Amino acid sequence: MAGEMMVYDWVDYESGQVDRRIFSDQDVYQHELERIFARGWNFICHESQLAESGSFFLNYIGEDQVIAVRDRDQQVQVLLNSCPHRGNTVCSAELGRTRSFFCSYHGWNFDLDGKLLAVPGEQEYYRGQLDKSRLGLKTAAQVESYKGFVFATLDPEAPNLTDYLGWVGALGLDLIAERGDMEVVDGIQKNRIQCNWKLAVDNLFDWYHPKVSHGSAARIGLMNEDELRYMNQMVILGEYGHAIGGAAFDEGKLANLAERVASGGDLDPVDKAKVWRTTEGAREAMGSVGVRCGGHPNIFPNLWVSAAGPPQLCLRIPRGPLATELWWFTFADRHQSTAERRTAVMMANHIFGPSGLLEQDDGENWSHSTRTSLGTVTRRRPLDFSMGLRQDRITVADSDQSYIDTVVNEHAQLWLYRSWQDWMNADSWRALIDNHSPVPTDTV
Amino acid sequence: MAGEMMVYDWVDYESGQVDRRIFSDQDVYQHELERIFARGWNFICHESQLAESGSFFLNYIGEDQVIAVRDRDQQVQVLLNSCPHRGNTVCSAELGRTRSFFCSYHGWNFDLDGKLLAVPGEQEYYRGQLDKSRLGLKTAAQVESYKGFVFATLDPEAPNLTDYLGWVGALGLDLIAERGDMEVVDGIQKNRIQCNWKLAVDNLFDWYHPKVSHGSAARIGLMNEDELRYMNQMVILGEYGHAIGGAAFDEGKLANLAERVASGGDLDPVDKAKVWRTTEGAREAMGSVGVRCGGHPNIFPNLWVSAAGPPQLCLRIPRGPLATELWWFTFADRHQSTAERRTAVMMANHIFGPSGLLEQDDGENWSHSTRTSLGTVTRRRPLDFSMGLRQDRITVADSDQSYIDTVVNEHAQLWLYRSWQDWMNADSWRALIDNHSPVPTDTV
Amino acid sequence: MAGEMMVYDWVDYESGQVDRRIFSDQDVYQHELERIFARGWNFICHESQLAESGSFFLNYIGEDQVIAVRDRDQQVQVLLNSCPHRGNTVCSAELGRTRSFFCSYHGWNFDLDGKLLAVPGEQEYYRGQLDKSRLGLKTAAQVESYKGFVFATLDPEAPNLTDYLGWVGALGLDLIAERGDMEVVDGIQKNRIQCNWKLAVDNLFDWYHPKVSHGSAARIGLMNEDELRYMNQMVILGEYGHAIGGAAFDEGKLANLAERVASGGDLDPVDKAKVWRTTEGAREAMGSVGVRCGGHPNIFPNLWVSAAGPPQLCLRIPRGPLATELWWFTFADRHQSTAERRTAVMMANHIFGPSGLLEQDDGENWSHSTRTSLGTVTRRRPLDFSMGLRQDRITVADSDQSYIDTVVNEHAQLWLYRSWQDWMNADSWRALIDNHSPVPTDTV
Amino acid sequence: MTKIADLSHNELMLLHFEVEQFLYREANLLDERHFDEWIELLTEDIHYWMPIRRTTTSNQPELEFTSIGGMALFDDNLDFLKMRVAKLGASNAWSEEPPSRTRHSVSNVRIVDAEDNGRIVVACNFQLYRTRLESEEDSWIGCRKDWLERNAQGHFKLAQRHIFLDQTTILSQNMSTLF
Amino acid sequence: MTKIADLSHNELMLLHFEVEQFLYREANLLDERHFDEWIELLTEDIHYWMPIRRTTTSNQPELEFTSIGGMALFDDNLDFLKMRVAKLGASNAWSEEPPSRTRHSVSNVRIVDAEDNGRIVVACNFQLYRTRLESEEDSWIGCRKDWLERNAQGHFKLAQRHIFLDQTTILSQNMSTLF
Amino acid sequence: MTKIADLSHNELMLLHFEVEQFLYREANLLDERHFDEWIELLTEDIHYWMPIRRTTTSNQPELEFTSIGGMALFDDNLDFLKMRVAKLGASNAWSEEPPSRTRHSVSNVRIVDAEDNGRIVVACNFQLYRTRLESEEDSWIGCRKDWLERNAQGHFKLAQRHIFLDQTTILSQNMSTLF
Ligand code: FES
Ligand code: FES
Ligand code: FES
Ligand SMILES: [Fe+3]
Ligand SMILES: [Fe+3]
Ligand SMILES: [Fe+3]
Repeated sequence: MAGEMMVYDWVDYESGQVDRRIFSDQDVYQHELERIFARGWNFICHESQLAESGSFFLNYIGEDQVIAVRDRDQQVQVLLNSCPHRGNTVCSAELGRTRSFFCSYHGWNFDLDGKLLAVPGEQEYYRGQLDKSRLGLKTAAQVESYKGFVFATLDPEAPNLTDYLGWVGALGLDLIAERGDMEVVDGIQKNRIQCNWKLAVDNLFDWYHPKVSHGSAARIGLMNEDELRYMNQMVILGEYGHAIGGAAFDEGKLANLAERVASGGDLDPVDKAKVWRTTEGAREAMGSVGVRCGGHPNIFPNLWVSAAGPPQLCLRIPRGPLATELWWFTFADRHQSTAERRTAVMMANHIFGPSGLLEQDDGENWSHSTRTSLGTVTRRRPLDFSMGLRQDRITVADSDQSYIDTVVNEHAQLWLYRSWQDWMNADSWRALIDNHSPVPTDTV
Repeated sequence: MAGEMMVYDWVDYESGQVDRRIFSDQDVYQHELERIFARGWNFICHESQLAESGSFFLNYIGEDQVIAVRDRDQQVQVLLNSCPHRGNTVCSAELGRTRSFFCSYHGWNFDLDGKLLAVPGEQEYYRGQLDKSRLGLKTAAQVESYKGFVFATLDPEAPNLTDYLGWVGALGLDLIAERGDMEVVDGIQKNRIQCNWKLAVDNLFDWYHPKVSHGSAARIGLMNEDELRYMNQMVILGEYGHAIGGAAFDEGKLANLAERVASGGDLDPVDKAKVWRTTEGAREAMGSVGVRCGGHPNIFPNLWVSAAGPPQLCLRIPRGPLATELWWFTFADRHQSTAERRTAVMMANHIFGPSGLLEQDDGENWSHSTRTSLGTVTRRRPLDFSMGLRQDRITVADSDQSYIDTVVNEHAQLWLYRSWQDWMNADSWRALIDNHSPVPTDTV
Repeated sequence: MAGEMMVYDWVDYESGQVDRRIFSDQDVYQHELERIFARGWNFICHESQLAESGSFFLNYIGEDQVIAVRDRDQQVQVLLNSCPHRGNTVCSAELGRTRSFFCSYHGWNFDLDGKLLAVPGEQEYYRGQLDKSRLGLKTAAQVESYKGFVFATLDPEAPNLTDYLGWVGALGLDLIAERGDMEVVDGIQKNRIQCNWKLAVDNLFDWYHPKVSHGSAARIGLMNEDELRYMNQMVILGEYGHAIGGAAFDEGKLANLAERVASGGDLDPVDKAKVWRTTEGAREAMGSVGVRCGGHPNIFPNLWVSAAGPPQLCLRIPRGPLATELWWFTFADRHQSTAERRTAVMMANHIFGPSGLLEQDDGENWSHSTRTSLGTVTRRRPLDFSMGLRQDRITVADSDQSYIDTVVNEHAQLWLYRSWQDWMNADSWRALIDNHSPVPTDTV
Repeated sequence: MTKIADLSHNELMLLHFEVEQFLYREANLLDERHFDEWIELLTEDIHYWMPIRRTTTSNQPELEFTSIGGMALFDDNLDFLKMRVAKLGASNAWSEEPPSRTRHSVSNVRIVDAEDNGRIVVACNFQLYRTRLESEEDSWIGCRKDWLERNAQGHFKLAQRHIFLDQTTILSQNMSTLF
Repeated sequence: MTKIADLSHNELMLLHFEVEQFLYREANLLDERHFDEWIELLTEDIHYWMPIRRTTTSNQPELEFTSIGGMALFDDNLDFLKMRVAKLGASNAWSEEPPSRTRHSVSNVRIVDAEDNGRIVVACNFQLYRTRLESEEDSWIGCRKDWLERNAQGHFKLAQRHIFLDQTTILSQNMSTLF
Repeated sequence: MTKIADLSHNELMLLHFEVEQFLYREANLLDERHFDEWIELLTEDIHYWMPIRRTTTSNQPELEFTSIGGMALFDDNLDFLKMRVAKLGASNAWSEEPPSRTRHSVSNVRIVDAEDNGRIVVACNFQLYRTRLESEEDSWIGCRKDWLERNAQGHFKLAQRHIFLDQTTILSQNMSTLF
């Protein structure tokens, strides 16, 4: 593949410029599939989606379709959805429950852990010569769950999930996990946008666009104009490209809230939604920086943790260089009252997803940005990510967590592309571990 | 083209493994068009489709559209459907009758044998300088008919049709030709499947899939469960990739049938359908092995002779690496009674074709197998063709015809891919003749 | 890109043969975008379409979308329609009037000349560090208007428009401009044809096809059979690929017409339509050859001046190697009577455009010619452009204008492809200027 | 049009309303996969036929469609239709497992004739949209001619259906649904 | 709506039925390529018009359509329509040789007005599907406004048709058919 | 079907005509972007709902649609619908600036029930075609169930709408329009 040999020098993080070709080039895309999606840890599903043994859910790792399934030992397995015989898929429903995976072509039957159970004519036709043990469904190289969030990697050399996430990725997930006994609400919204996946990821850190892109939401009273200024921003950069950007809560206000909770004073909904941050558990899990963090994490490469409103995850699945699927997973606390859950669900239904009053207006911007990168002359000029560049300092909290207190900025976006380039230039996990950019420690 | 230089080593016939990339790679496909379709003998039509001078039928050789037409001398011509002037097509109807081929762009008019007859303004505009003799429609390099089946090759260096078919290809066609005075029944079923053409060809040898793929046909009583065990299989491998696989009839039963025919005993339909095999003519044409052969031949690369039920041909026309068109040609004996023909036609209408009660269920398996071969990691694992590998012996009959008596197996499929690789690695007919795999003579 | 290194030798102008691959090859197409469209002068719009400051019209230069807009100083600006921040488009309406170009993603606002006017949070978020002067919309390297026809080039090294057009390109435009005080009639017809753009351009010089392609128009009495013989043809070849081909008016007849006009004799519509050619102004602007010229000019690469009927321009916009958009601009004299204009508009509406009684029948020929060039073997045979080759002499008029008096021919088409090859083989304007084919001076 | 002609405008309109509603209900049974109920709407001697269509020159229109008794895409009597329905109900008919999502829309309904045997001949346009799995889409468009007759209870039954698809080469992997 | 308002529900329904059947028959004549019969349905002063549509900002709706008398995709009087029909019948109109296969489907039919000159104004949605040769497909969708009037025999004639296509750039090689 | 059953054929036909015309007028208000008038057609307690559809095996049909109160693509009361309409009217709702061109076509209309509260339950198929900018096209196909009731003046109001889209993964950039 053309991409193989080249060294990518398309992200200039000194000047904050990113070459546009990375948003539409076919070779770059093939390269991303090989070096990022086939190598990294990818979000697959939440354990609550796999209630019992046999429960399954279909997802993708790049363009490889995988089945997440709870096996007989209650372990979650992640299997490539392709029969080793002629390559047919063995699961076509996007979710459900099954006793095994039966291939509709010749009837090879696979156990929930992928093992090849039965082969028609094993004696009659194969004369007992078929080594079934080598012909199970290919399983992901590693599968791990962090507080119920299931991830998988197809690369056996990948570090374990904990090392991969680091404290930043973990914090990202804690922003949902620490709210209670969380489960996925039935119903994943899925839609396809004609944009490059990176522009969708870039956007999740983007607190600059709401005021304009979502101006109509303010006009119809769904949001409050001033809310959209976002002057108190906290950015956290993590190893391998994870990052968090968005609102920061005030230490004092949280302390004060804790007191009011202790003294049993009654709270307005906005406060209520923050109470969990004042618990011991939360502080222990997330540290002093974590509890203050109200922003948007991205678990590299493509998992947005939308923790500002009702807790949701948005997975961005690449469909070629010019298309991306958005899959919305919505979470709720099992112990929440029906009324509370209903309110949260209503909000989730109306904010994001293809008909969401906010998200409606995002896709077209991304698709135009993607399309213009095909222009022969237009693409010669890089995009600009200089907002706040070299303006901000890293703070290291007593918790040893380092972060940036600032205003709306493009630090996280630039970090995303810089890390992306590290991945693209590494020909193995070894190389990536050795050569990836260190998290900045002084200024950004 | 990227493919040009490479040597293909994607079929490992020792272990029976086939690399998945050959089912979706764009360069491999371009290479197939050059080295297989533009070089081999391709089925074009049956002479009965060209009743009289001027009768024509459109078909494809790879992606080159060709016109089959009976010329004034009653010869069948195969012409590239493209005007030498600006390239326009000169025939748009898929069948019919015409006096000449008139180009709708500037009115060049071509005779039924492709000769350029008339050019508007030949004197006025071309001032008599146009050498019409060099500007006819390009004709196929060679056109030959075997018992009414018209084939053409675009490569002048190709051996003649007889040498190309060898006894195996010839036997394949005899399975229809020897049944009587055969003609095509009006109406070619055509539909497009999102699969690689080779997976469709592979499937025709596949007596392993019916029991599962077509299980519903059994359930609704269209077939008999036990029929689908296929324990008596005969496989015949031919030079250049031709092969036959499927049921074998019992020598004794045929003899017994011959006697009953002689003694004028009355026969059930199943027997009736076999009578032709007991004739002298059949035995002479097809030999002792041929008359016993009840399987599915493939004339390399893409012509399935479906001789088990009503005699049909299924041509698999490539439409890019990810799509294939299936064209069904149905045959009947001119001397058959109306009732017999009606029965055969009804059966043909209900078994195969896009709405056929059997074929309905094939396409999706093939398209899934094709799509999974695009998966970055999924495609790294080869497909398995080890059924019966090294388990069977070649028998050579007194008729000198060699065959394999066995059960359901994958010999013919593996031979298909092995021969395919020979074709892909040969840069000329000379090279192919010198280097193609010899037909196995001992074990397979 | 594969194309970069190669030297194109696909046009043999000695024998008049053109390799078919240039009509469908993806690399050739990418190369055309770089070396022809991104380098040449492209027609953008007519000044009358931009009535007042803020009036805009969207168009394309190859695959780069551009905004033509009249700025506050009444200058016509040509801007790449892509925001330098994240690449979003800043204008989505195809025509209209605006005060500025507002980016819907983050609200950067650009002045009508492309300057970046305002950036939300310039102080708050960018801390005053954003150099707005370097972040305007990219403007075309050069923009010039010839008698109201606006052209732009994206290459700063391109010669000025006058040198680019030379007398032949200028004459082409004069055939509309000199008719009066011309303006565009509201309503650009746009449709997409599945053909390579060059085949559409080739066709505009093609006076050979009407008799056949548009035979039905004659049959229904829209044209007169004999009209379609076109025996008096004049061909003019211009530097860089411009050319004119078609009818030539008789010197004497024009003189005689002039007299009748002078003596105030009344004229039939056909004569009326020629009167402008008899004026001093016309003769001065167009020279003795120009006033006689009744043919079809093409301003290289893709602007057809259709001056035979009602004055129209047809721009052929490439949409990949296999598709082209046709945009019809219709012109009228501001001082024409309503009745005269209505007649001209009716004629324009019924001759060309997707539903035009003539043009209906062109697209399919072009798309077939394009599709056949994909045939593996079909494409090996070049197309023929030998009509009149080496049969005609160049005449040089007293006005120093050189032309060819002849019958229907393919001189202009061959010149188009020959010049196209010059462009494709030049890696800079310098190289093109030094190495392009000289306009023939003796015979063709 | 013997009987039809005798109908008053209002009677004709009523008949048309009844016919349209019958066709809509029938379409709905297919979309809801109530195939057994659908079978109930057919006469014992139903003939359900879709010929093969070909691209031909305007001077050879007789070649456009294959004729009855020849090759076809559908050429079903009640037994074959019952087989198709049984198949659609079987969980191992893989082209329909998971089931297709279909939408049968009927438009331009016209009563074109009434035959002496009491059958009403109805013409309409149809669009059959099918989507499967994640994003497979098929759209089959054409016209239909249906012969309706009333049973003892006066309810309509479908006695004959001729389906004329506008496509020649079928651009779908299969035709596993009913039209 | 002068006259319309005076109609009883039942009369209105009858009129609507008659109008719908007229539009269906008319569509069918085009699909069956009975162009000469189709021409018979037009008045002498028919105006058949499809303006050019443009993408415009919501604050400049006046720019969306070109206006009558200006550039258009169809702007035909009876003579032009007869030419089109003659062309469709000519075997050398190459965009229709082999003939296109078309399907005119009309839906959402509404009687919106009755003019003092006795013309009924009918609005509807249309979908014109065309397929050609092996696998070319076009789909033209939009709405229409038709003016119907009755001739001496009381039969409807089409007096005016305004066709509003939803596409701006026409994504077809040509528009060689009638709408 | 209490009330419906009691209706004479003719009454049923009249009711059906009235219902169909209401649905056509309603569709037209959306296509003409007369959103405020459209809002007038809704009851105070309107529920406008589109569940998420999933590809499931034939033995787990209960998983095909999400249920009321759960995740959905539309789950609107009057307030939310007013917000959508306000947004469609706002010049800074970028997914609709320039405005989409939509075409709501309704077919196979069937009155399936009349509830004791006097609501009529109507089923139909729909095709919502949208085109935007130069050449973006979306086609949303499915079926709908509408609950209509009469207001004091006897005019229909839409009290409930359930929209069942045939697609599972939405192949569009957004759903910025109403169904
Ligand atoms: S492909 Fe799965 S069993 Fe053969
Ligand atoms: S292209 Fe055939 S005559 Fe010109
Ligand atoms: S993309 Fe234009 S302002 Fe950000
Ligand atoms: Fe947003
Ligand atoms: Fe099969
Ligand atoms: Fe022409």
